[in-house]
Amino acid sequence: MSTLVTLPVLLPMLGAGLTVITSRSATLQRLIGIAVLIAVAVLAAVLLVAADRTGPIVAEMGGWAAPVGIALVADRLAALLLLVSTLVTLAVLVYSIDQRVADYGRETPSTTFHPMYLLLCTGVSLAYLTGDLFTLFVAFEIMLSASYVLITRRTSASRIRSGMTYVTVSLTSSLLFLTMVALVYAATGTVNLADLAAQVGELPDGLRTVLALLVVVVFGIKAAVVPLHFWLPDSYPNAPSPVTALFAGLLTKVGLYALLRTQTLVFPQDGSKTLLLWLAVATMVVGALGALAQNDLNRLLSFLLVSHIGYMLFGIAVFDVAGIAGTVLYIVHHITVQATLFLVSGLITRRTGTVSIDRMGGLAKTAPALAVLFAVPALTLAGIPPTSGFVAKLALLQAGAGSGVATAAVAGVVVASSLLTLYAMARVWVRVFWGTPQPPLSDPDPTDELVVGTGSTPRPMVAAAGSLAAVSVAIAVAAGPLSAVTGRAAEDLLDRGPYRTAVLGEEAR
Amino acid sequence: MLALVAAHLALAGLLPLLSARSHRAAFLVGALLPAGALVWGLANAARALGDGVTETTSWAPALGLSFSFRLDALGLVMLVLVAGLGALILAYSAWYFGPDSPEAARSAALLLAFAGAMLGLVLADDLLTLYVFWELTSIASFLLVGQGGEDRASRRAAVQALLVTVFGGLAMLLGFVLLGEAAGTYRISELLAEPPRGPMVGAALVLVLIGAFTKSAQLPFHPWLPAAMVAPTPVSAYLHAASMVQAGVYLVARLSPAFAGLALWWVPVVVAGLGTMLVGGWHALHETDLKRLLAFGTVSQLGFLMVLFGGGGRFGDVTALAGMAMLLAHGLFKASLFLVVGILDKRAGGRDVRELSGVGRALPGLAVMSVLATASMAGLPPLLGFVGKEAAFEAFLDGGGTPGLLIALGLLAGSVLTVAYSARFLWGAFASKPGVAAAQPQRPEAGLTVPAWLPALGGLALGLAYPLVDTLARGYAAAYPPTGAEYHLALWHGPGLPLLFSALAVALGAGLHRLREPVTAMHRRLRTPVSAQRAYELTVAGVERVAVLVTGRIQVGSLPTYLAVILTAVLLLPGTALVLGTTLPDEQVLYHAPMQVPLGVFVLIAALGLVRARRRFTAVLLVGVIGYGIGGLFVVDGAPDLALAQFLVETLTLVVFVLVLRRLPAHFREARSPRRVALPKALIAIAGGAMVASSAVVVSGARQQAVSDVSREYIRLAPEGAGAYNVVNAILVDFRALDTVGEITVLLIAAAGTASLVLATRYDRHRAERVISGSGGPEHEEEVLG
Amino acid sequence: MTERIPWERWDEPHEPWLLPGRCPDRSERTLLLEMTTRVVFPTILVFSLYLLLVGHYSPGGGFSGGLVAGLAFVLRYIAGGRQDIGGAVRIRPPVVIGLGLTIAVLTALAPALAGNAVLSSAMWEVELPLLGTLEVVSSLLLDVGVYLLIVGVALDLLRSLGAGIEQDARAAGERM
Amino acid sequence: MITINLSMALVVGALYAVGFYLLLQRSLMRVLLGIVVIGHGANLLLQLAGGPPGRAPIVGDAPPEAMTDPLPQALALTAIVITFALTTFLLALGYRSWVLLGHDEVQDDIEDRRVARRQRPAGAMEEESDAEPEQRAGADQ
Repeated sequence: MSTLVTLPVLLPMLGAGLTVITSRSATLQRLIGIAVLIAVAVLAAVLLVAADRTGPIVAEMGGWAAPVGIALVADRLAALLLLVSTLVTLAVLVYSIDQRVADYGRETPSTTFHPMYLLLCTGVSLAYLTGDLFTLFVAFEIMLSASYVLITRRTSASRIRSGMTYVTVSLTSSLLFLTMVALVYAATGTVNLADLAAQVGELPDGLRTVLALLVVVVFGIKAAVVPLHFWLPDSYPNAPSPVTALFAGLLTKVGLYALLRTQTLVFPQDGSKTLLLWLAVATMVVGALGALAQNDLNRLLSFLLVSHIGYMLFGIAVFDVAGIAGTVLYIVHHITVQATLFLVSGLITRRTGTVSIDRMGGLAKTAPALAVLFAVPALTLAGIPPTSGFVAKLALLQAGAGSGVATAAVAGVVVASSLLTLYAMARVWVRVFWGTPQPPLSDPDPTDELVVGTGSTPRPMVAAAGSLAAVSVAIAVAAGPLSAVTGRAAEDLLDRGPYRTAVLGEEAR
Repeated sequence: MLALVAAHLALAGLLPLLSARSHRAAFLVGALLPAGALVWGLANAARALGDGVTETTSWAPALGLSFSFRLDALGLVMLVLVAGLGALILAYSAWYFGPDSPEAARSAALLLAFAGAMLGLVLADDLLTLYVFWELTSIASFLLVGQGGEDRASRRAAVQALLVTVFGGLAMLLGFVLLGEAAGTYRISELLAEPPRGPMVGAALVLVLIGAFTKSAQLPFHPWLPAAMVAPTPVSAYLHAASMVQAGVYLVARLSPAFAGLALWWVPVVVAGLGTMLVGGWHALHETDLKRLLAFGTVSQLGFLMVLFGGGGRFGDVTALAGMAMLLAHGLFKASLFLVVGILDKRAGGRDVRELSGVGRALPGLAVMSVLATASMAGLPPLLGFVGKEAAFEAFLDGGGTPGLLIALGLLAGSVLTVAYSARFLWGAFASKPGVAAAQPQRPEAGLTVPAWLPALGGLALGLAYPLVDTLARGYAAAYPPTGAEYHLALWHGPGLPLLFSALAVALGAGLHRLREPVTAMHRRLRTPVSAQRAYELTVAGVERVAVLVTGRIQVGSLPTYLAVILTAVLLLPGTALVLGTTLPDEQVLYHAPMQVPLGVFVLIAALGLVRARRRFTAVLLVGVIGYGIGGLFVVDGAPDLALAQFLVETLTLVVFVLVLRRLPAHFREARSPRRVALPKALIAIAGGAMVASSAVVVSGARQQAVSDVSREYIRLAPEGAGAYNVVNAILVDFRALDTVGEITVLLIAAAGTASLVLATRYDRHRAERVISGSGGPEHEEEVLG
Repeated sequence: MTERIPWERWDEPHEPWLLPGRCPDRSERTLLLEMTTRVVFPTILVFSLYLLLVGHYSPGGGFSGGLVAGLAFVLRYIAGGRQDIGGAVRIRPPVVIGLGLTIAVLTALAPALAGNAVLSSAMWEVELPLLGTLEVVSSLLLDVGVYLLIVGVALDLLRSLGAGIEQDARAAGERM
Repeated sequence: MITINLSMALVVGALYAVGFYLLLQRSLMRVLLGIVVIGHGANLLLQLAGGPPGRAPIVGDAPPEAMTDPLPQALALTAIVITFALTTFLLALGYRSWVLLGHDEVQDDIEDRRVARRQRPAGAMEEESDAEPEQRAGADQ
């Protein structure tokens, strides 16, 4: 069983190595990519079931018990997020393969895309599974550096700026991360998370707060928490839509995951609760207002992404079982829906030849399938019942309502920004799907040469996006078992006992 | 009951397939389901009036989410309206929409889906279940009002309806959650049995009322309803007259038994209700569009219903009896009147009061039916409307004290307006007007007239069969404190104040209609500066403006600013904690090894030189010097492996830099930044450096031993465990080999990324035309391949 | 790679190993550097292998070894230009990188097949004539993967930042 | 016990300060050098986190108690390589920017500037800003 924990990391890595070697064969690359991700998805499902039954499953790398060796830990949280993330990466991979085939035919290989894609998945898996602070750093670097390549692939003059913003900000946060690791090691003499849980508790309060806040800033940048979010709306929208979908779905969530993991396992004290609440409010409001100010469809979606990060932060700030469970449920829902929206946005811009919603119109008439495909995730994101967005938002609202006046007030902000989300979505609907149909802009958008209207929507791409929307629907249908699992995951996180025992053995209790 | 609701939604999903062949068939097939629901409801009427029919399907128990339904007296009345009128209106639609109307296909599916959602809403016995269907009706309304979204008025109306009702819905959701958390349950029947109390409950109730008010178009949220009249008439008849807009009233009716004793609950309801009744009635007096006239009439009537259901706890169960009668009566007459307007619109060439003339003579049947429905609206015996109105006056006049009297007077004023606009409707639709050409209407098909006749006759039949209504209403009113004397709904209670009020209302209303022209002229002069519609528009525009202002201010698009914000965050959060919460260790060491000092100075000088360097090459060289200096420090520290790697990597870095610098200009070209920009940058940088340095010192003071426990283990285990004497290497390839594997992965990525960036350049000059959707051109790929 | 050579001529030089095959521009070349490079190159490679093998006992390892080998190729590039690298390594750099990663990951996974923990290592003692007992650790294979990958990266960087930029410059009509 | 001495703390602090300063410049090359310098500082800090200088951690060469902490060295080594890899990539990005734009400065985001320039909403939900007065009056009812 413990070997299985390592495979979600090593299989994509092996796949990446093989796709580099086979870079001349488009078919082989695609086969390897899809096969690896299917395998990882199956593994993740197995791990989730096993972790839910028997508690965290630990793989001691090299056979060395932690803290000497690196432990990979699949607990409920990690396995759940791994499963959802892999489903999303799989769908996005299929989508981008379809897009490639539609654009250039079946035979053209995409040399760097597949290895980078698989390595991004490696990084994400490793970040979820690792029980070691430094390995988390390495995982972030794998994930981020792969994302740098994906976001700057074939950048044009107008897009290179956004690549620079993204890379530079991410590198800065990586260096702050490294600094944080150094300071943590200097203070405690260990980088194992389970070990740190005990060691950090023995530090003086002031010092612990310094480290905890540094962690909030470091992961806050990755998670795009206001005011550390500026880079996101300036960079994500300028990548090709599958890449944006992947980033928007996964990368910020990995940052949130790291924040959640460290806040619960290493810094479970109450000190940062008020701060996190304020950050959550700022993130929700600034993101939602930002979305209303945009005319560019992808930027609008990016700002909404920022806004919804605030929701998840809110659950962490509440910091009880209901709050954490709500955050986990929201992450699961949001990974799926945000990726779907960007894929659909890719289909829309492909059809219309522009990203500006002012220049679109009448798609409900000319492309009814696209209208349905947009409406489902849009309503889901706005949290309209009975979608997964509603279920997850409800969980957060309940957590807020049950935890005092301050959090209940922030729950009001959640509701308000939910309305703004719906407003933004309604606006997209009105501008893009209603009104008079516009012919696709065949000459490239002057501001943006990556968007060329083809007037077509290839069926395989629609199917890939649709399957992801179906995952989103499935989350709503399975809300019962899912919310039970997230509840148990939250109990584990706050208890810390099962995790520490699993990693360090019985004496850790 | 979930099956019934789900069947509606599922069939709605399938209807487009049928509509593609025949719209009429789609509507008629769709009508079967609500009809079935009606039959089911009537078959279970006895049980509903007894213990109620319940059903629960669990969804997410951890969140208290379930689909719980309960059919009781109130639910039954709503079911009759929702399902019965739903079936009629769907059948009517089959003839209303032309054979090639683009709206028909959409409307058939959406109307049926809406009927399903509405059914779920009125049967829900769970706050969350209710909310689920509540929002679904809002979405259905958005799509039905907007239709294809081709003309601007419908787009605006649809968005306004959506925003206003969802705003209320979300507030209500928060209210529900607060209520549910306070009570420990979301089941309505359990809440009613044991109402929660507490400060949170107060806030919750206010939020719930916002939801009810927006949905039922109460002051000041009402303008969305008249605006929504751009929708096709069957849609208006169903959603915006007979069912959806009653949802808010229904919610108040549902929860009143538990909370109506609280002033926080009944006062806002009664005040908003009375205000709405008067304002709506007043506006209805001046409308020239018959549909908008009816819409304002609906607004007014909804206000009336609010008063009746909200006052129950304070004024006793007679208000509830009146409310039930009026709820039923309103649904019936309003649906009928809307359908009449639809017929006029389609067959008599319009619905403008100023253009219609002589229709009554041409279509006497329609006129008779309209008189029947309007009489119920105006509260004339022997119709159901009269029964309800009598009970309403009785409820507030008998034992209500001064507040009751005031309310009753308010209701009287509202009733006067109601009579007046009822008269205006009849006059406007059917009268022959001097100077206007008589309309030449076509004879409407039975498919259009029968669905309109049925509810009108229903009002008459139920008025005559008032004991039946009384039984139904009692089933609901039993939840309230009984008033002194037992009261039954009836057509004749003998002379008394209520009868006087009814008579006054009719007389004054008729008079007001006669004076319509001076009154309208006065209305024009009286136009108030505050208008709810203007307020809505200003709010939306204000939000947009704030959005643009805020976003423009903070999302400045400048990378240095973003980085400065990040660094400032580091200074503000951990930095403040460092300054306030920690102390430097008492004993300090200046240096551990003498060689550290010269090497440190060497590095410092290079670093300072770097800041001032204007030539790229110099800067790169200085960075190299720093790197070698640090390598030297590693040697001094006793880390030969690290030092070796540092020297080698530094060399390779230099090589790589030089390779690129070959083509870049020799000097940094950026202009020297002005002092006001440069100074803050320098300050942030220095503060950041100081913070890192001091936290390093502080942190190291907390450390207990020089070599950590883990590292002792490494040293102990390396020789026999990993077969290595170089402990660092053992850690790299054995103990923590995973890090190493990860790190070479990063190298791979960097190499691939570099190749992808640099080797792609030559294709930028002759931009390939075939760049589609940015997945990378094939020529580029081959280049990267090597 | 090369055709079979008659046994009696195997000691004759048959590859121009001291000079690159093509001389683009005489003025750009420094003979002394080229000569030195050519002499030193194999030595550095051997040294890098030494670093790779010796990592378990003293400073070194796959990293340092790979970097040293990479620097050797850098030296050749500086001395002889891009054609020279092509002469020394016939396999595409990305493939070298991919092989390195694949070897490393397979080494990591191999123990799992035997039922051991992933990335765990085994040790064998090998008797070698002359050198005595040598402890061979399976993690050396991981180091080999690292070594290969780093050499590949160095070669790839020379291909992109070195030759690639040169080509750009030539296309733009610049002299470098 | 004190593991990081003042002079080394000063060096680390200075490296961070210089790095941060360069990071805040507009030329991508300077930003990159800033990142490299901060990277140097971070690696030095990581190594210093292991404790005061000692003998190299090679079993047999020195008694275990005189050795320096090997773990931070391993971590720092990994970090050095990662920093190198990312430096190379950013350098290539700067080069490409120079090829495409003729400079390697980080420009402001065009779309952000566009939003900032907009004084009022470009037409709220639905062309509201240009609604005719008559229509508004009609809606006022």
